[in-house]
Amino acid sequence: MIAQIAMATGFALILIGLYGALTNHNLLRMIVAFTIADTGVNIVIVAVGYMAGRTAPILDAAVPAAEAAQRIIDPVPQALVLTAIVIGLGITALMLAYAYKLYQKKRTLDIGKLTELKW
Amino acid sequence: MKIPYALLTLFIVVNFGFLQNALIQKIAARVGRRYGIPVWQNYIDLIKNYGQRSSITHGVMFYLGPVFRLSGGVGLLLFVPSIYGSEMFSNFSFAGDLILALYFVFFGTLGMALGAAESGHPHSAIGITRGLSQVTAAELPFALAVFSVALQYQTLSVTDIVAAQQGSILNWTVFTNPLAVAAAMLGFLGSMMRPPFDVVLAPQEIPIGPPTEYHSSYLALMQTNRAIFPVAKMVIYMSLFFGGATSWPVFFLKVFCIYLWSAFVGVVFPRFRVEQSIRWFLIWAVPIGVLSIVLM
Amino acid sequence: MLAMTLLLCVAMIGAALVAIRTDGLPVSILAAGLLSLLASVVFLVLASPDVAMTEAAIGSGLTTFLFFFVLGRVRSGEREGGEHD
Amino acid sequence: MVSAIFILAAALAAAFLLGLLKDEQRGVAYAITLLALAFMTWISADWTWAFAMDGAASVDIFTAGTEPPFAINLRVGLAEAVLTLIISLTALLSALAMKDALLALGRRAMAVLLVATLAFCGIVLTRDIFNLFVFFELAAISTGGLILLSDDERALAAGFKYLIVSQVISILLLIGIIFAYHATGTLNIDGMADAAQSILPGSRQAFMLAFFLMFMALVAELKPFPANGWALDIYESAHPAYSAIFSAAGGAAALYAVDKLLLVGGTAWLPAATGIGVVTFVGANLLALPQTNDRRLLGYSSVAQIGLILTVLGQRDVLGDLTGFVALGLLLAHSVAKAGLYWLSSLVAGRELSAWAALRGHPLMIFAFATFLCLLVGLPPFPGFYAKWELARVLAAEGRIALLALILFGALIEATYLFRWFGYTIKRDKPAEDIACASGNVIAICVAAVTGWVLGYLWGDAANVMLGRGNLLLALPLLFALAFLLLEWLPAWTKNMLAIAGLVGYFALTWGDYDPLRLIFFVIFLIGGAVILLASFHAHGRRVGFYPAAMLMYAGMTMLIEATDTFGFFAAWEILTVGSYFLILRGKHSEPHALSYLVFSLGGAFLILAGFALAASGAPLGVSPRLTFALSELAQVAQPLAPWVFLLLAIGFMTKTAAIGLHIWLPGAHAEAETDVSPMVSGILLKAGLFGLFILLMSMGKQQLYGIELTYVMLWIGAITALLGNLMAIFQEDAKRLLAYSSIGQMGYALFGLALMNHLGWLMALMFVINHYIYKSMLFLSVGGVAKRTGTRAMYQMGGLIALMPLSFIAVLIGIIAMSGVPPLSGFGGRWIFYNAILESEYRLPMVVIFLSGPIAFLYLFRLIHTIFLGQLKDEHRKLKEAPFWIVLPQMIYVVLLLAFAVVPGIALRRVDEYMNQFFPTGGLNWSGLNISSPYGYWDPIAIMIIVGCIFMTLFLWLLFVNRKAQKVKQFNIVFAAERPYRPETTHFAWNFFAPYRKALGFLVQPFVTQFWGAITDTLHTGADIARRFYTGNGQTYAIHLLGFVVAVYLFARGI
Amino acid sequence: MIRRAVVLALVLAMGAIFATLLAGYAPDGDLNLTARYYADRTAPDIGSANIVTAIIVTYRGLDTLGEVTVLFLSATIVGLVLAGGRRRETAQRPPVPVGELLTTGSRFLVPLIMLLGVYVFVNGHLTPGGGFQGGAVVASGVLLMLLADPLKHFSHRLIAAVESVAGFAYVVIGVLGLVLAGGFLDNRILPLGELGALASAGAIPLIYSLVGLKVGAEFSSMLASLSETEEL
Repeated sequence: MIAQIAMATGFALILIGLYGALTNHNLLRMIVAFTIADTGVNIVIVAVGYMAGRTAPILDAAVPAAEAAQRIIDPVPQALVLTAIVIGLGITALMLAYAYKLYQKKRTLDIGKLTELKW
Repeated sequence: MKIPYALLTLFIVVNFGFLQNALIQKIAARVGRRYGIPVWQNYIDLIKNYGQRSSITHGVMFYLGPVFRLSGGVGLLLFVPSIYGSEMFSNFSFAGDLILALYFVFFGTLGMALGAAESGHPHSAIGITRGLSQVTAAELPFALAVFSVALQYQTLSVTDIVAAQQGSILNWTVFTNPLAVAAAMLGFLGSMMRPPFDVVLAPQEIPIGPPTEYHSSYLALMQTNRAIFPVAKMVIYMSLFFGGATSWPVFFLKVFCIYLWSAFVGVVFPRFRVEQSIRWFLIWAVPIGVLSIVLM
Repeated sequence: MLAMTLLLCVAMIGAALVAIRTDGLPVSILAAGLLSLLASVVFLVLASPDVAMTEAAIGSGLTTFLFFFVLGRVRSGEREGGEHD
Repeated sequence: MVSAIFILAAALAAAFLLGLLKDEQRGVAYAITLLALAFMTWISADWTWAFAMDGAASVDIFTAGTEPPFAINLRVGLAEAVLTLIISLTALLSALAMKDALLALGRRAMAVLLVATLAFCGIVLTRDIFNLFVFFELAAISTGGLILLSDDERALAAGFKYLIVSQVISILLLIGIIFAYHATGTLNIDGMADAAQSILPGSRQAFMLAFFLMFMALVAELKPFPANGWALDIYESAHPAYSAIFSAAGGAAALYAVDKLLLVGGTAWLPAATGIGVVTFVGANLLALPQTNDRRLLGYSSVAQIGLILTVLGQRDVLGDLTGFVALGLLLAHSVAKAGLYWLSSLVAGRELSAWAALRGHPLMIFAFATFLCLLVGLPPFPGFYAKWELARVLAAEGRIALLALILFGALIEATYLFRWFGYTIKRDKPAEDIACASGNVIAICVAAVTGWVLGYLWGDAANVMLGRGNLLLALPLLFALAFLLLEWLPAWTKNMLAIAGLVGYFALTWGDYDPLRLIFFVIFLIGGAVILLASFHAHGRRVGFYPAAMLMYAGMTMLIEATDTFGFFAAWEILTVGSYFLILRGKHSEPHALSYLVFSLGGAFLILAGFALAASGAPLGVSPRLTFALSELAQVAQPLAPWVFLLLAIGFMTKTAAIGLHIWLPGAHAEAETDVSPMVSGILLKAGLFGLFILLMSMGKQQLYGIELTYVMLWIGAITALLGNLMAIFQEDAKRLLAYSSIGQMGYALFGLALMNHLGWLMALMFVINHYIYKSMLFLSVGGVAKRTGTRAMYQMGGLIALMPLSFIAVLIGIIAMSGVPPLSGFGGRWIFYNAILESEYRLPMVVIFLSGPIAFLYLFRLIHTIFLGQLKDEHRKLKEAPFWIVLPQMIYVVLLLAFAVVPGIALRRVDEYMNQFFPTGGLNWSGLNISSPYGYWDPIAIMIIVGCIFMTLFLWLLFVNRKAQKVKQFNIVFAAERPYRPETTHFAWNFFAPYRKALGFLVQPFVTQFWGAITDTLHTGADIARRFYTGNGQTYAIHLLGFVVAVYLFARGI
Repeated sequence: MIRRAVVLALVLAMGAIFATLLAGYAPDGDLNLTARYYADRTAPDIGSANIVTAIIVTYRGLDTLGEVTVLFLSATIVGLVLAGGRRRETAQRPPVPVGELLTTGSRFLVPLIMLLGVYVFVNGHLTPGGGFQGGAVVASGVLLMLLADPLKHFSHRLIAAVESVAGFAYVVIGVLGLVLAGGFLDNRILPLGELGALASAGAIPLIYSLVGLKVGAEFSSMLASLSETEEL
């Protein structure tokens, strides 16, 4: 049941993020909205891997290697999320740098004003 | 042995042509309540032109104009058998059939046009334009009629067509295929340079059109052609539509009657402008021709 | 356990809505940072500690800082481009 | 061989190494970058060689020492090797091309370039879906980085738009991946594909949705039509060398990723892929029409090509193992051409299409430009041609005609705007600044051009091995034509000698093995061509570009005759179209006309392609659609398809013979071409269309479509074309246009003769082929000679040239006598056969139209000779000399030919007459000695010639004798309204010569057809102009477009 | 106004798709094929206690390599993008005086943070966390130093060197894996050691610490280049 709730919130976050990104004209607000959407995606991914009544995939005293298969949840989504978060950060940093450079060149942060390239 | 007989035919037709032209002009004058020219007038003109000494030329093509014209007329006459049945007067018809005659008409016209254009006289150029436009429009009904006749008799050789028309008057094409003959006779008016369609020469407007610059011996050649060419054309009409001629008197009579048809129409109607004549042919003559083919 | 996740999820959605709708840009960035923090707690609930640590360190820590840094550099721009559409 | 993982490892190691260098050591950094790229290229080339030559099976490379489903594995097969080769080679050459930009930005940019290449190679090699996501993100970020190389201010905004869109894509992809993982339990693509089959129905719907999201993300990477504004902005603003990488490498990698993904989705998703691909292909091509910026145009073209390849991938279920051959062919052609064009654009300073005229100073660049355009449009000997043929054949076999029609329509539009661009380059005035010949760029362009031709050879070879098609590049005539490219440095006359020797030699070699009909066409194409080439001796200097084009046209025509199967025929057809296009384009004002010629010809060619494809598919159901389809087998096409095949092929061939409605290209193309090109194109090229019609009618005979007799329709078209062609010719003021319209009229006659479908009808058509070649070439040459001397082609400005140019006059005189059908000459023979033919046939009404057009032909001929040679001589023409010797010589040859053919028509017609018997046994001619007789009449050419000659000579001699003392006077010496005329202009009656005809029949020649085609092109242009406003330039809008696209496809997918 | 309505409609449509996904989702009763393999095989094959780290470093090593390249790329491009800005030391108003509390606090906290960071990425294979988290913590330490002393000039040379060496070493280990052990990025080039011990799981600790160093260096270079840009 927890997984469903988490996944629902994840989807909600994605939708809110997308809505925010596609309506705000300020570049920074768009980037914030995208980070929210990324967080939402991460939550969904982890929620998919969750199985009720099981513990984290760390083999230590509490979870000996032998009975790991019955006790731990699916480790693969976690590996994917970890990479996704880092990549999300990479892209956000790049977008921020772009936003900064655009502001430096064009003195505006409004996406509507960056339309020389069209048709 | 074919050539002497051909020359004989030529001699007969030339003389007949001169007399016939003068007679037709006398008739036209009498209709206009004028006395008209004496019948031997053409011979006098011929002698006068050949007699003239002073002669100038505008270049080679100027020479070739009248030569093309006359050889066109003579060729047309000789390529079609004058008298049906007689070996003597079948001239050179072995060389080609009806289509040769049909297209040989253009030989003369082309030559005349080239020669007149070389003369550099604007009137002759205007005359050529009118002449070509009108003749091509007049050609169409005649071509349709010929095609209809060819379909009717399933042959293109003139002697066979005339042979098919022998016997009583009723099997002349004029009765067996009246529409074709009607179209052909309407087309005939266009090619005879008589009043309704004589805008080409337009005697008052541009002095006699294309042959304006021609004089002395050139004009003489053209006048002999003016005698031969109409007769040669009428020989074709006669052979195709009116049962051909088995002897010279019948030949003279039928040719004269056909010529009268164009003369009668000529004296009555005023002159058409060129586009009027083109439209007239395309509106009246061509539909009849088409009907003659379709109903065949 | 269930109650806590529900609470966290509602908080997260609230934080997200604040981040989108609010006028001030700093507030918006802070709300995003808070959202990240809540997310890392949810990750703990979903039994994935690795992800929780990453989310906490990178998601709320560095991203928020990057935003503030650029915002600082672009302070005047924020006022002029602030209106929604 | 070195394991393919080193491609990735080497790039990464080099990128990190660059970090160690100091900022000043930029030269060293650049060297390392080139070294790393070269190493990657070498590895992939090594693998490609191994696969291509020894045909080894594909090799899997495991990472982390464990089996694939549990670790990431890379696979290297022939496709992957070739793609990585293209990617790394493009990157290497682009690195060369943007040397200064890289050095300016320092080692960081070089590291980013290395990582970009690594990312694209990774996308191609990896077999793991999440790894694919990582490499896509890597590509996205490196694209963001490399965009900064551009010196264009707007690049930043384009970069930001791209990042927004890639964020949305990554969201979709991640969700898709995780749910696909949840449904199938593995992240490996092959593993996922197997698991997908055995999914229990419960979670099948979820897996379908997950796959949908993944598929949408990857398709979004392929820049699908409505949602690709961001890509176009990048193409326009980024550094051209980077655009080359982005288009060639990026496109190739993304396409292969989608191909891998389609394996997972199974055949359910192929229609979706096809739909998106076709919409992109046609939409992008349409929107490219109004483009003026060269890089943005290339962007549209690149998006369109990728759409086309996606369509081909979507047809995988039908193409089977041919998918690789077709998709790879199109992809490689696209990559090489697009990269080459972008490198070319880095040379040119101005950004408008006409600014490329600066290339004109460099023949090598023009050759490269032409090669790239032919590669893109898929003209023969390039891979695109083989791919297009196989695609059409298979699509027709599967009955997907609408799809084939859309693809051909898109390809036609693409050919239009690309060759319009080529026309601007050749014809528009050169901009001030010349092109910046940086060595890096030039090397890259040359390598690309050479690769293009090598690819052409390879695909030809593959087609030969796999499908038994002849490798076009090994065809002797084509090789001979291409050899002239190497001989461009020779002076014109040596090349001309070579060309004539080639033509005559080839004829002597192979004339034996043809039936009489083809032999006549062969004589006209080769010997006729050689005679016209004599006129080319008059040109001085080197005449760069003339001989390759001319020889290409002749090569196309010879191959047309030699072709036995439909593939060879169609290849020859396109070769001669291309050759003649380049030939016509050489005329001074011929650019718009050459373009309209090419568009009509290619339109016709595509119809023929569709027709042949249909014919091959129409083979009896039991037999699988055969690979090669002999021309003679056209007769056995099954009934329901036969009329359609006939219709398509007939319209295709009629575009080449300029039947009414498809004729508007002819006057401009023939009139504006050069002096010696007009006769070639008019006298010979039109016959190619007739030859096609002969083949068609010989094999398929009479066909019925919905109860209408198709040949009867052709009869009417022929008649109307003859009438209107001649009518339009009368009213022309320009001599060459008059002759061009007259060609339309004559072709109408020939078409009419063919459509009569009886023995004499075909004989008449053949007679026309021979006659028309002789007098049309003669007339065009003489008019060209006169135009060269007087400097004008307007007839009313000439006049009285008979005295100054007697030989030209004689040629024109004989020409018009022959053409008008006046007895002594050969024209009459044609008319006589025509008369007998129509007597035999059972149709009546079309005869009327043909009868009217006969005499009209006589009118415009007379106008030609009267206004040019007769009448008053203008003052400025007083001191003109005769036309150049080399132009007059062929005319005299033709005069002799005409006279000979008039006297003895038997030499050509007799054997053809017997050959015709096998098609129409009844109604032939019988040749008894000198006399030729048909069932209706008889004709004795020699007798006529002698009689007319005798009468003529007697009268002429007699007149000469009488006027032997005649005095030669000038034209002005005439009595004119009793005064002496002063100005020749006033008395030369030439302007609006047939005014009465215009008043009477003017309504028939209103330019309805031109308005019709004009309306079509205008609607396309304005439509495209309005549609492209869709790309507002706002990054947010582009993201909304993408979301809208995903939702739209979802709604569509829900339908299936 | 229409734009917001259109966006809302599209977002709701996407919502519908996600809703069907959500409805169709049923958590697995038992581990699926890949997860079961990892659960059973990680201990004996890789010897790493933290299965997620095993997956990240060896099983899906190429992903991590890609990821590290992503960070390297972002740092490089941010440096490239901001390289245009004028250097800070030119005519720059004297920075705001830093509070007393911040300087002493940072002097005390920075070493601790650094230690925590190092601990995290060294024990990546035992406890949750790893190279990325450790790197981030180290970066936050560097960030604190930056805040405390804005004028402190970090030598870009050093950061770039650390970053490159770490990256290059990572690639070398990968290639060694190919040469010595089963495949590219295989961790069995070093002895697996005993589960749970510090020096266990072959090359994973080495790789992860290299990753940690690299990530730390990249983030700090990013922050440094950001801080050196002048205020607009």
